[in-house]
Amino acid sequence: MYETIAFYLFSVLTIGLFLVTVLSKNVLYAMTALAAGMVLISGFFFILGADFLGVVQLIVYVGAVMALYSFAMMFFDATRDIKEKNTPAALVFLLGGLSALVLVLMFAAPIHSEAIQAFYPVHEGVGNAQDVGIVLFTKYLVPFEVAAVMLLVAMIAGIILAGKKMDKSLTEDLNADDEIMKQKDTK
Amino acid sequence: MDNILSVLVFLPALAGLLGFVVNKESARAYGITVAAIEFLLSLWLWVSFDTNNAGMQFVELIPLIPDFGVSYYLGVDGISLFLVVMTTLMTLIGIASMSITENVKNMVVTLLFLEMTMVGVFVALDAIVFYLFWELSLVPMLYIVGAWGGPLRVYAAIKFFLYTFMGSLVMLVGMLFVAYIYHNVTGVWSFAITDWYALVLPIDYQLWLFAAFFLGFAIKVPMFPFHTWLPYAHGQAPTIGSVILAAVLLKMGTYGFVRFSLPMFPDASVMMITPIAVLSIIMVIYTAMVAYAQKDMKQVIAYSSVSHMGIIMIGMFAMNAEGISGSVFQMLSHGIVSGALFMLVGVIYDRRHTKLMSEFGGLAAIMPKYALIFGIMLMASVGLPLTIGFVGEFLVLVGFYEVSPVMTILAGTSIIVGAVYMLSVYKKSFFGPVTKEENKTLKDLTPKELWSFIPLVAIVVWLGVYPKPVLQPIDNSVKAMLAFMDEKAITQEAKDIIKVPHVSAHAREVK
Amino acid sequence: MIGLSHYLIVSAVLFSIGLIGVLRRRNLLMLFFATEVMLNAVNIAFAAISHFYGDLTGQMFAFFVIAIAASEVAVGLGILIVLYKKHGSLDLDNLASMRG
Amino acid sequence: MEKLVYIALFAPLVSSLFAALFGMMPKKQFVGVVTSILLGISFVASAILAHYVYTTEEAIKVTLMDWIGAGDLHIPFGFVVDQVSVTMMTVVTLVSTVVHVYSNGYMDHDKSFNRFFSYLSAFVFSMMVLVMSDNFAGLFIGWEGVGVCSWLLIGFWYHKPDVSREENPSISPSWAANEAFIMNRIADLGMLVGLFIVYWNTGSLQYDEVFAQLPHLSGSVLNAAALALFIGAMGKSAQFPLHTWLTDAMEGPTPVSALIHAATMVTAGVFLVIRANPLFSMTPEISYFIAVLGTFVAFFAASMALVNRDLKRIIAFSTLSQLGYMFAAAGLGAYWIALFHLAAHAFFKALLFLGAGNVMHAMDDELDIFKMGGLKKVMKWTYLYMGLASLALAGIPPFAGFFSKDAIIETAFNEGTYILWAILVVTAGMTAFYSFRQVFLTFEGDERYKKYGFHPHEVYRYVLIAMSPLAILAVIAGFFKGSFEAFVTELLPEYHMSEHTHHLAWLLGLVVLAFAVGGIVLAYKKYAKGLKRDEALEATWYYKLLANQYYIPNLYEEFISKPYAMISDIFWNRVDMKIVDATVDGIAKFLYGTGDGARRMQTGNLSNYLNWMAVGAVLLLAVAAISAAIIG
Repeated sequence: MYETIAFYLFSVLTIGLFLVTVLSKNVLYAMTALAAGMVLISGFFFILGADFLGVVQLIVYVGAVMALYSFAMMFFDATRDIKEKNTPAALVFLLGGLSALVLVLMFAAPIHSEAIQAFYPVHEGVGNAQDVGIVLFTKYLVPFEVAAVMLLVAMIAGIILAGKKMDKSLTEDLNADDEIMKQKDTK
Repeated sequence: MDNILSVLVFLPALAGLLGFVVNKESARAYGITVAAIEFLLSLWLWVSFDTNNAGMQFVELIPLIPDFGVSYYLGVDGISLFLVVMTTLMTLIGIASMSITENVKNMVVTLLFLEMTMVGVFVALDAIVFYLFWELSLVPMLYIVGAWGGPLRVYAAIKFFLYTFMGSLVMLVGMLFVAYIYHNVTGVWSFAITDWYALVLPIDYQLWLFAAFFLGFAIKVPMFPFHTWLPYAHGQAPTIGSVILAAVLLKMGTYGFVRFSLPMFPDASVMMITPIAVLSIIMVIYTAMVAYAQKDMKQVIAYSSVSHMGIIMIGMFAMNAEGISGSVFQMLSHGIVSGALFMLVGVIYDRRHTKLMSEFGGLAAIMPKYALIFGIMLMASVGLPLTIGFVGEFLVLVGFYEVSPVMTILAGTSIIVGAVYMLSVYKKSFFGPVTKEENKTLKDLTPKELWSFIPLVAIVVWLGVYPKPVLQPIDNSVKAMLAFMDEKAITQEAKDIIKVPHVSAHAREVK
Repeated sequence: MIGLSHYLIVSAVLFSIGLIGVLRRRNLLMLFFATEVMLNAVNIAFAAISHFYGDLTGQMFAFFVIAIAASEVAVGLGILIVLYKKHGSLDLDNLASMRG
Repeated sequence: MEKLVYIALFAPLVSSLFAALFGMMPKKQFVGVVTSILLGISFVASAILAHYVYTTEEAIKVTLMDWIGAGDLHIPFGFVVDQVSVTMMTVVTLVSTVVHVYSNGYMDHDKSFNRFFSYLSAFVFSMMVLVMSDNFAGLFIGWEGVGVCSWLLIGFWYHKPDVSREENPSISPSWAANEAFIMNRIADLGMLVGLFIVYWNTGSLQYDEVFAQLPHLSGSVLNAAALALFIGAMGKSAQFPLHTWLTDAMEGPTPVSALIHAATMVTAGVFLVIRANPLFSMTPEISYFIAVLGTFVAFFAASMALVNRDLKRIIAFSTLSQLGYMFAAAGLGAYWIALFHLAAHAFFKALLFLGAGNVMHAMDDELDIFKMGGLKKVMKWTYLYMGLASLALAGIPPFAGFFSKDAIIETAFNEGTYILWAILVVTAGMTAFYSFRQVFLTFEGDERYKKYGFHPHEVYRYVLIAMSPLAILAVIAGFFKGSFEAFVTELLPEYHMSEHTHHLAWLLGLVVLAFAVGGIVLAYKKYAKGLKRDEALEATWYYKLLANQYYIPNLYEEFISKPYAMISDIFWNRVDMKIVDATVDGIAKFLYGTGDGARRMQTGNLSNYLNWMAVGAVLLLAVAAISAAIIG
């Protein structure tokens, strides 16, 4: 019963928040709504018994990713409304609606194959974190390591890309410093 | 020398790689040397070939991708042996008679690489290896036409490449499907052609697969109406390119029919006799007439190639030993004769830089040796008895007569229409008074040219008078193939049409 | 009772919202947000399937999706900054150097 | 004896190769001498073999080696020397030897002297293969071989340019050569088909095996085989409608005409019918057709000869006509008579041609008999030879032609085919007329040649001596009719006149003789005193029809050659370039055009790409959903 209520609540909230994210003109609003949506999604995970996943969702998305976005936004002028020439709404909503329709139809259809076997079944009486850990460090060890390497590479890439010419201001006239230096030299 | 076939395949390629470090002046000599060694090796192959054994010999089998049954699998039988020998011979003669002066080194390297792919196609017994060599052979030819060709060379080269490539892609799909069926039936993957032979397929599968393979092979042959790339390729290619193209590359298509289509799809082949025979007859008559309308000497020879390939095709579908042996023999004969004819056209092109027949006339008086050799090759081309051209053509027609007398008569008109265009070429170019001033001072064949032709003339006469050393091994393998096809055929119609020859006393002794 | 389909439908709806964002927005940052929405939608589906079939594979996939999303953000934001330095805007309409 | 067989066969080949060694050099007299000697050796060997076969009455069979072996087909190079082939061998080598010696004189001033002998000997070799082979395939080797040699020799003076048909009916030597080759090829296809029928129904191409199988075959198969083989024979023996090449072949040097286009090659068709007599005697319909066609050609060719002005062409027409006689005999079942006429004809026709060669030589290659006349003063021996040959041709006793031709006409009567008989009798009269018209116009009457500035002279003495064996045989060959019959009917079916015919034989002979003498007398009256041209006659339609060979060459040109060239051109320019190739290019252009159109999607705007991607994804999703719905 609680699960049902929680599900509907989370559903309505996430859909609303994400709609705000997608439709809002203000970056700050969008980002805030996104972060809130992410938190609520971790709620789904908790309902589904994927405790560890929910925690990871909170830490990584709400903690790390959102922090990254907010730092990045400092580079840009985030307070202003975004002026953009949006794609015609009719096309957008047609495509989005269609995909939603098709997907919903597909997912709502009864599932025929009863014989789906669990490769890595959930163990009764064992915590989700433990379960996940066992599978992750046995069967998925190699992908896990690869993912680790990927994250490392991504980190380095992010630093290098963002760090280029960090010493120069993004907003001021780039030549201004040179002017100042020249003036200093002449003195 | 257990792995002589590997040596034969890879020697030219390795030598070709080494050829890059040879300096420009000696590139030609280097090429001739390598080609000569290769030719001697192929002769050695022939000598050590057991002519009484109809099966595969010199087999080499190394698994490459065991999980998918792909292996490095080579072997020759009577059918492929002589195609290999002809390939090495024509390459040797082609390089020796080459008149190209620019980028000789690149040309030699390209030719050696091409030789590898051609030999590879004829000795491969694994479909994937076969397909690799088959496609690889396009690259050097593309380069030869595109780099040394005439003014329209890029168009011609691309047309040649895309057209044949498209066909072979369909063939690849067919191959993969055969492998898939094989896996379904036996539970193991295999791309070995000899394994595939054992597969008995239902009729509808056979028909579809036959069609897939047909497209790949027919474009290569080239069968009407897929032939239009050929005149362009020949028209633009340098002499050496035309020689190899006509002598060897076209044979890959017909060889494919013998190696794949007939033994793998006997019922489909029998069902397709009439359509293919009709196409072949159109090829024979129509292209012969087109050849007659040409003004350019080389185009006549190019179209005549198509016409003669029609004879080869029709013999293949005679479904008896006479026809198929004749057809395989005709492949050799056409290789030698058309190669020689293209070389002959090249000779006059080198001197006058034109191939238009209206520019010539009366050459017989000025260049008697040239006229003599051209005449011999012409007679071989129109199938005069005691030349190489007759044996194959005669056997093909004999063979097909059993299938359909009417169509044989139609196909037999090739001896008439062939004579018409060939004699008209000869009359326009060699007979009559010398009308053009610049023709009066033309030089007859140089010793270099003469010595490239003499072996060909010798072969033309030798195999015309005494074809047995070549024909007998071919015949043995063909008989074995027919016996096997007959056993495998599932429809009664096919069993009736495929004619297993009586085992001759000689063959019985061997068994 | 909430079944698998419910979750999948929510996931589908969220995914479509993300898609609408991707289609509609021209600002690169907003595009990133929209992709995040789509990724999260998929994660819900994974987790739900994992739950209802009692198999952990779905959760594993969700982990890797999160890992990829994280790296994407790291690299993507780096690129955004470089772009902004170069063009002074993040509007897609200004980026047409790939015009064929 | 085997050695002799090989000597007879290969001496001409050696001779040809020897001459070929010097083929590109200036004239070497010894080439002519050596080839003549080698041919002589071949003749001697043939003669010894003939004697051997005559005395022992057994055939010699030798097998040289295997030729083609594939499937169940095995063809060896096998040769048989029996009564028929030895007759042919002797005739061929004898005439060849004479022609070789003759050519030494005739080709004296030709710069391609050596080449000529090479071709000529190669021809003899091919002819020997043709007659000696013991199987149909070997016959076909020779058959095509003589065709090629004939092509080479007709086109021997290949440097002459093409001229219009009005100027020279043969257009040019090279044109005539090609015509001959192609026409023969048409017939050869029939021949090949004949071989195929024989092979698939009897399983062999060896004469003896095939003939042994014949009684087991059905009538339709036999008819088809006989017809197909006869089509082959029609080409080589220039029977209607494949006859036009023979007169055009007169473009070749005259010794060639004598050897190939009179004595030997053109009789190959008759030889084939004789050789395959077991087959033809089992197919009465085809045989009757052969006889009718032969009779028709005999008359048809003779009619064209009546008005022709060209020395060699007249003889060529008479050859055609005589070939018709031979076919008539063979078709009526009198194979040995056909063979006898073949041999006799070879002698006197070769002699006639060689005589014509002498005249040409004397008249600087002028062939128009209207420009000759009165040559008997300067060319006594030639006149004698040609006169003898013409008497033999006209069938005047006791010359060879009388015995052979009379027997044929008698056969026609004996078989009850009175229409054929009547035509043949009339033709005999025409033959006598045109032969002597030619002789009288050439040798008798006023010396018209002086007006044209010719200085005729007799040929070398040795040439005349070389011709003498032919002259002697033309006179006496007929006397051997009895022993010849006994000799060849060892192998060939005997043919006897019925009692009734036997009684009437003298009367029939008289009728023929009357016609022949009548023809000669008419010719003498009209032409012996000199040429009086009858303008009114020459303007009539039938005269023109005959002079233009019934316009058949023109018909062939208009309805075969020209349409062929035109269709070829259409096939190339319209069909191949505009349809077949254009389709291929069209596909390529379509793909290129699609690519060009699709390029507009590449706006460079990422947002647009995303839209397209979404469209694609939605489409794929829809497809997946629909297919799942259908399958699931």
